[in-house]
Amino acid sequence: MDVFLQTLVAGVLKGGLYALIGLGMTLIMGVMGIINLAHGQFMMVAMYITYVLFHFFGLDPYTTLIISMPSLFLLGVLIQKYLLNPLMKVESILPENQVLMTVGIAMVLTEIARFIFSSNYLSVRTSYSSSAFYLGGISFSVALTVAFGFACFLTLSLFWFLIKTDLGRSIRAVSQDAEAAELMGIDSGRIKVVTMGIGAGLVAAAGTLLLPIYYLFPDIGGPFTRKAFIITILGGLGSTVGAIFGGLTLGLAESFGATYIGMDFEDLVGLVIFLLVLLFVPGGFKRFTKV
Amino acid sequence: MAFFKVQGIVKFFGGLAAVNGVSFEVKEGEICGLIGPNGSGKTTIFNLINGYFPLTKGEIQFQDEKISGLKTHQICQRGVGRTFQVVKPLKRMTVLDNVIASAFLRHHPRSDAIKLAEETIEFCGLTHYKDKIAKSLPIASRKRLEITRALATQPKLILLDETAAGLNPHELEEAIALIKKIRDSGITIIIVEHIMKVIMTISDHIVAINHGMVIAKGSPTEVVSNPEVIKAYFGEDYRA
Amino acid sequence: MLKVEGLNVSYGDLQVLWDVSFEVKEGEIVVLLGANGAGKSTTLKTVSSLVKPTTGSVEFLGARLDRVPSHKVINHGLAHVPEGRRLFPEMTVEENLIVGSLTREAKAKRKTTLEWLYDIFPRLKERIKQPAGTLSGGEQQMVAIARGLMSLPKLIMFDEPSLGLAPIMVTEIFKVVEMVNREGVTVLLVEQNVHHTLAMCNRAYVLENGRITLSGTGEEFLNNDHIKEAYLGI
Amino acid sequence: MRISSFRLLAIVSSLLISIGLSYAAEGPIKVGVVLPLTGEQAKFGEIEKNSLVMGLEEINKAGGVNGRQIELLIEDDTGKPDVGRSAVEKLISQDKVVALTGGYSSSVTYAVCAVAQQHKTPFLVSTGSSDKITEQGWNFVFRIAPPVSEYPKALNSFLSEIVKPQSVAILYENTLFGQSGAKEFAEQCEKSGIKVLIKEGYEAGAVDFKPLLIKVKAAKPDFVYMVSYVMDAALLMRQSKELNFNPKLFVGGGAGFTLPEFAKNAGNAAEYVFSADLWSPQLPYPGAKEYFENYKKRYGGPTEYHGAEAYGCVYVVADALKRAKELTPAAVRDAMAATDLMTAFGPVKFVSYGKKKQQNALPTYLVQWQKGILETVWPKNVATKPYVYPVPEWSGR
Amino acid sequence: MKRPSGPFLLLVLLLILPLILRDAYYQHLMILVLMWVAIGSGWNLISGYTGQVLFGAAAFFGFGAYTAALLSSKLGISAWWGLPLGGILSVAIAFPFGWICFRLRGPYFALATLALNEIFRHIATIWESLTDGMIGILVMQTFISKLPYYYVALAIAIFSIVTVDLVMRSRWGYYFVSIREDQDAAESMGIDTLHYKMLSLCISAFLIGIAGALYTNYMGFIDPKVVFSLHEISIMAILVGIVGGVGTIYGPLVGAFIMVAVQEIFRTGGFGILHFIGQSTGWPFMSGIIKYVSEAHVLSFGILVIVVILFLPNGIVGDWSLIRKSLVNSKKPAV
Repeated sequence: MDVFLQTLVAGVLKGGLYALIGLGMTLIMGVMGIINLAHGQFMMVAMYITYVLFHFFGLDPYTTLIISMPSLFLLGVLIQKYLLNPLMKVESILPENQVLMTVGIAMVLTEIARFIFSSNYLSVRTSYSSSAFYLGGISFSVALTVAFGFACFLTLSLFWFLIKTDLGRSIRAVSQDAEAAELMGIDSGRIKVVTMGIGAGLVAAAGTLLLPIYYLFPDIGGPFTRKAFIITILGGLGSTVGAIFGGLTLGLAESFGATYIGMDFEDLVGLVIFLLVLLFVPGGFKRFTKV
Repeated sequence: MAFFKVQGIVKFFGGLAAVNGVSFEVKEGEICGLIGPNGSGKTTIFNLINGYFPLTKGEIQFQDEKISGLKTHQICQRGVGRTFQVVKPLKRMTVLDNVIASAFLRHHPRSDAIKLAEETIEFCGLTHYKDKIAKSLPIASRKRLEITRALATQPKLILLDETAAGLNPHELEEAIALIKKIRDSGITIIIVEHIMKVIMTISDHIVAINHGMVIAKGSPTEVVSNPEVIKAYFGEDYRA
Repeated sequence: MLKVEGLNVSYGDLQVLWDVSFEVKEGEIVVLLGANGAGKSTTLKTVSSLVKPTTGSVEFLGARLDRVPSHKVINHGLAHVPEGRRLFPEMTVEENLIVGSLTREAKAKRKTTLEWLYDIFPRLKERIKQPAGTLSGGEQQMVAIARGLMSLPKLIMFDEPSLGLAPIMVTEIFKVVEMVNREGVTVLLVEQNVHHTLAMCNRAYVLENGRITLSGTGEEFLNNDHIKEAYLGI
Repeated sequence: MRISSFRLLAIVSSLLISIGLSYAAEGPIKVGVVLPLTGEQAKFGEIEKNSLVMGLEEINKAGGVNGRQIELLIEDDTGKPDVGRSAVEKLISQDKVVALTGGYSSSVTYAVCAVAQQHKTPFLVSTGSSDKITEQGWNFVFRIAPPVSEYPKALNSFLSEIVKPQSVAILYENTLFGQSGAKEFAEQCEKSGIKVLIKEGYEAGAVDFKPLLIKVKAAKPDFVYMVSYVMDAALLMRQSKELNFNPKLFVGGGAGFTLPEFAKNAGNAAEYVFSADLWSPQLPYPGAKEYFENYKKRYGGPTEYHGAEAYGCVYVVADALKRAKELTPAAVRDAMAATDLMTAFGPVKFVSYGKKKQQNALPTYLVQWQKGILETVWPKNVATKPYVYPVPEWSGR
Repeated sequence: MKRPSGPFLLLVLLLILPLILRDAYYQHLMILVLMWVAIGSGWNLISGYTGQVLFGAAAFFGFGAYTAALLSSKLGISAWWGLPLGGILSVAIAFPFGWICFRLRGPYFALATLALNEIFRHIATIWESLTDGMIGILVMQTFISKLPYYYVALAIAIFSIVTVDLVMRSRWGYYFVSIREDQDAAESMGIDTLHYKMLSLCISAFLIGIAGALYTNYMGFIDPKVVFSLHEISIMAILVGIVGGVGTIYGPLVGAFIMVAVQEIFRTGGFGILHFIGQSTGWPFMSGIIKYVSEAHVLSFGILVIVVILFLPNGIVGDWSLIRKSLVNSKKPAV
């Protein structure tokens, strides 16, 4: 029973973080229709920002959120404005050239990070990095629990933003019908730029929150990009509530896979679930959430 | 035995019936016009005949064989060709290559396919554009290319979807002439058209649709004077 | 109020509008009639700057709309209720309406406008929290109209509001259009449904193959055979 | 249109070729080095490169080889076998090196060794730890480091003499190092009667090891053997502590568990963790300590056994060049085969045993983290501190 | 009709090239280029011509490579049999692959192939009893000289180009392009799109699988991370395709040449030019520049992708007329 509960807890905590990663990707998918294969690399950039602030200015990783998120917002904005929006006008044989563009962006970001920081593993060690508390014999990593809490908070903030503010409503309007949104006075080009910024900002938060318990090197983006698109498709493209389901599903699937099948199969379980959902539940879990 | 027969076909999208119990027959060698106001379900009927959408209910027969349930390409192989309302040229291929790709359906050695393609292009009067890239053609020629490509599959029945929309009067005359020429070559035609002038002049037989249901059938003059049809077009209490 | 002059519009190499000119005066209901594919929707899209004309001008209350990006047109007091309603299906009725009032002035009066519209459309009030995609066609059309009105426009354009609706709903929608006009909003209406529209409009234009072929008052039109010819080819 | 594009191609290619050929300078004795200087493994390539350069400068300063200076031509293999092969082909055929050294990742090293063998150029492998590399019967390939299967040699004697465990759980990363290390260790355990309760791999870079660790904890093994790289190692230990998982021993199979970053990242969870090790600056080899100190002074960071391997290599190469009858690859090979040299990395002598050929047989060590310092604890004759065993529970550390 | 002489001249050049260029290093690079021509041609057929963007070329490459390696390690048969067999077994794996992925269109297809690529890599890593996992498989090289490998690689590259060329001139070719241009139109022209997409994938898999088997034979060592690599194989295949020219016969050739050349130029600091300048002038900062340049090869790939997608969306061969126009008439914008 302990094994089961501990696995469950591990899965849920990790799932919360995954949801945060998936949310940004989902938002981008919904509004732009782009699968952003540089998403994990955005996260990597945010982690480096946190690292630098911690290492050179002694800032606590959690306080660096107020810098890493806006920085990544800006990065997302610039990329959308100068690389992806112009692509709309380029005619190419392969309509997937936007996806290919994000692959190129991912490579460039990774290599720039390597240029500056080399391939060395870097980490941010804080007092809470390796402490844990216990509830009925089940251990909760402090940092992971805090990350989970932040993830919940950011998710709720995002919902509040999307539902209660005009900008949020505009984003949803563009994702549902861009031309009609134009008629309502919404500048869809600007909304795309803003959305890319928000998506990057969200994954930046995930990176910053993960750093105290994890570590950092330039190639860390790739695996998280893969996780992000798995989450996005699990959740049903463009559905924010779905992304949370997707994140939790992936977190739990990985944990239970690792415990009951074998840690070798951790990634495999995620990928297989991804394919099954892609094939047999075309709308992802969105189908079951109705939102 | 009917050449082509649609029996009580129904199509639901979500909870809405786009086509609700449509039945009609087409005799070999005639031109059948399908009319109805915007959104009445004409193109959906084409998509159902063509196998693009699966039927919710009903049956479609062609030459005494059930073709509903078959895949689009199988229906085409049985001898039903179609054009699209929004033209779908193979944009980066030349006109000739577009038609060759179709001609391969029944003519295997490449030389045979090219021969058929060239003949069909000639038949449709596109020879002038033969080596042009499809996306560079003006709209009238693109519409004509749709027909050419459908003809190159050597169909027995051809579905023409708004072939005349967007053409100027001169082009319209040419389009009408072409449609007649196709009929004269022995191919049966079902045509959806908004430009009444076209449909009135060429149809042997008209089926009028509104809200996914047949509201009138018969000769052009019969259908146009049918009060239901007038109501559908002009509103509840229009005094004809 | 709205003055459209010499519009020529092409999609790529396909010209759809040829020298289209017309005018809407304050307080009027003006109808653009025409068969499918005649260029009615394109005309409206050009007016709201979604489509840019090759030549010609759109002047609204002294401003050249054809030079304004489409999302800024609404700031000039012109709303466009598009063909096929184009609601945001996953947003609730209320959210759809709110998205209609993003301009500064409309935003300030959002609350009162909402109340006003719920008075006009009591049916919508019952469904505030329902996602717009789950409403019936007639209700959706009402949401679309209400959403257009949320920006407190001086002129509102309707693109085939009766499309795909049951006859009873069609009558109701046209009542709404008339009511909107009585509330002081100028209306430009695109329709196939000749009878209803001609009965209520001040003036009408007929579009045929991208050209304006006829213009006059509603009464004149009701008794003109040309309409019938354009529609039924007889 | 087609023709002109090919003409352009031809021009570009001939240009590149002429440039390549024109670059061939006369000078000192050339030795080629293949290391990953970019890509994921660049960190180790960098340490090895620095150590090589340091050793080289010492040798050259002391007069070089018979009065001639040595030049190292260092090529980047980017961690990819095909690129490593490009590098070594270039070194041999263009730069005409007389000997080669380096070789970090096993896959690259293998590909590179095959080329060296074909061109009859001696290759002294510094790291490339796959057992198979010296099992091919290649007479131009030498390896200074022990193969991965021999890393836990000292651990085995420690286990049989002191701990006498009944059962083990083996965790390993899914890399060549992890998989082959775990496989060999499992076989050794079966042989000596230790029951392998769990043997499970994981994809390097996992975020959360708890599912794996609770399973291991539930199986109650006497000790846990882990073949992991540094960051995974730190996470494994931290999460073991969080789970309050208390086997008799935690043992690392070398690699990650001996690095300073491990202690830094695992914090107090690193305390009393054992690890197999190939080298440490406290070992009684001449120059070991100096090498460690000098490296730290010069490059500002600590070095570890990979660096020592490379540092040893440059001395072995210089020694072979010195003794070679003439400066041809074949003569250098013969000289290298007769090597009997004490280096800072340890004694170097290439012997053949089992399937292996020209393999340096080195003793290995057991180290333990004590108060944040890595102490050599086994074999007793080289121990810097006595081992701490039994290890106190987490609550007592 | 007169045959174009360009390909013929190129063929002659390639045939005599290793005889002129005796240097093993350049021969090695040429072998890599030729291998990439085969992979690029395979990718191009399914992606460039049939329009189904394959993000998982490494699945077939790895399959071919492992076929050859396992023949040798498990059955003791020469790994050269892996060339035909690797191709054939890659086709066998293409069936379930296609069955899964062709239910999806556009970017979803691409992602599914990427996921399958990863799944294959994981399986090859975990299934240690068969593949030896990351320990990898060794295959003794048959020849010391590069020449046999060169000519085998050349034969494979020519086979790939000729296959793609012949296919594209046949009925299949017309059907593939029709599917790319408009799947619905293709269906209504009587083309069984699923069947022909599968056919295209099978031919692609065959070519890529052969290239994988060649890799095993030539490199002598494979492990899952090398041959199923998302970055080194799958993404690289896409780069070769889009840089050279999507949907062109000779695009993969140009793309392969450029990608290998760019990698080597950066890795070696311009084939030693920078080094030479540094040595002859004695400028201390040259060594820093060399270090940065040699680290920049992946960065240069990334920048190349961005530039090509933005400015030459149809690749160098596809947009050759555009490039030429802008070269000849550089003052005017080339459109």
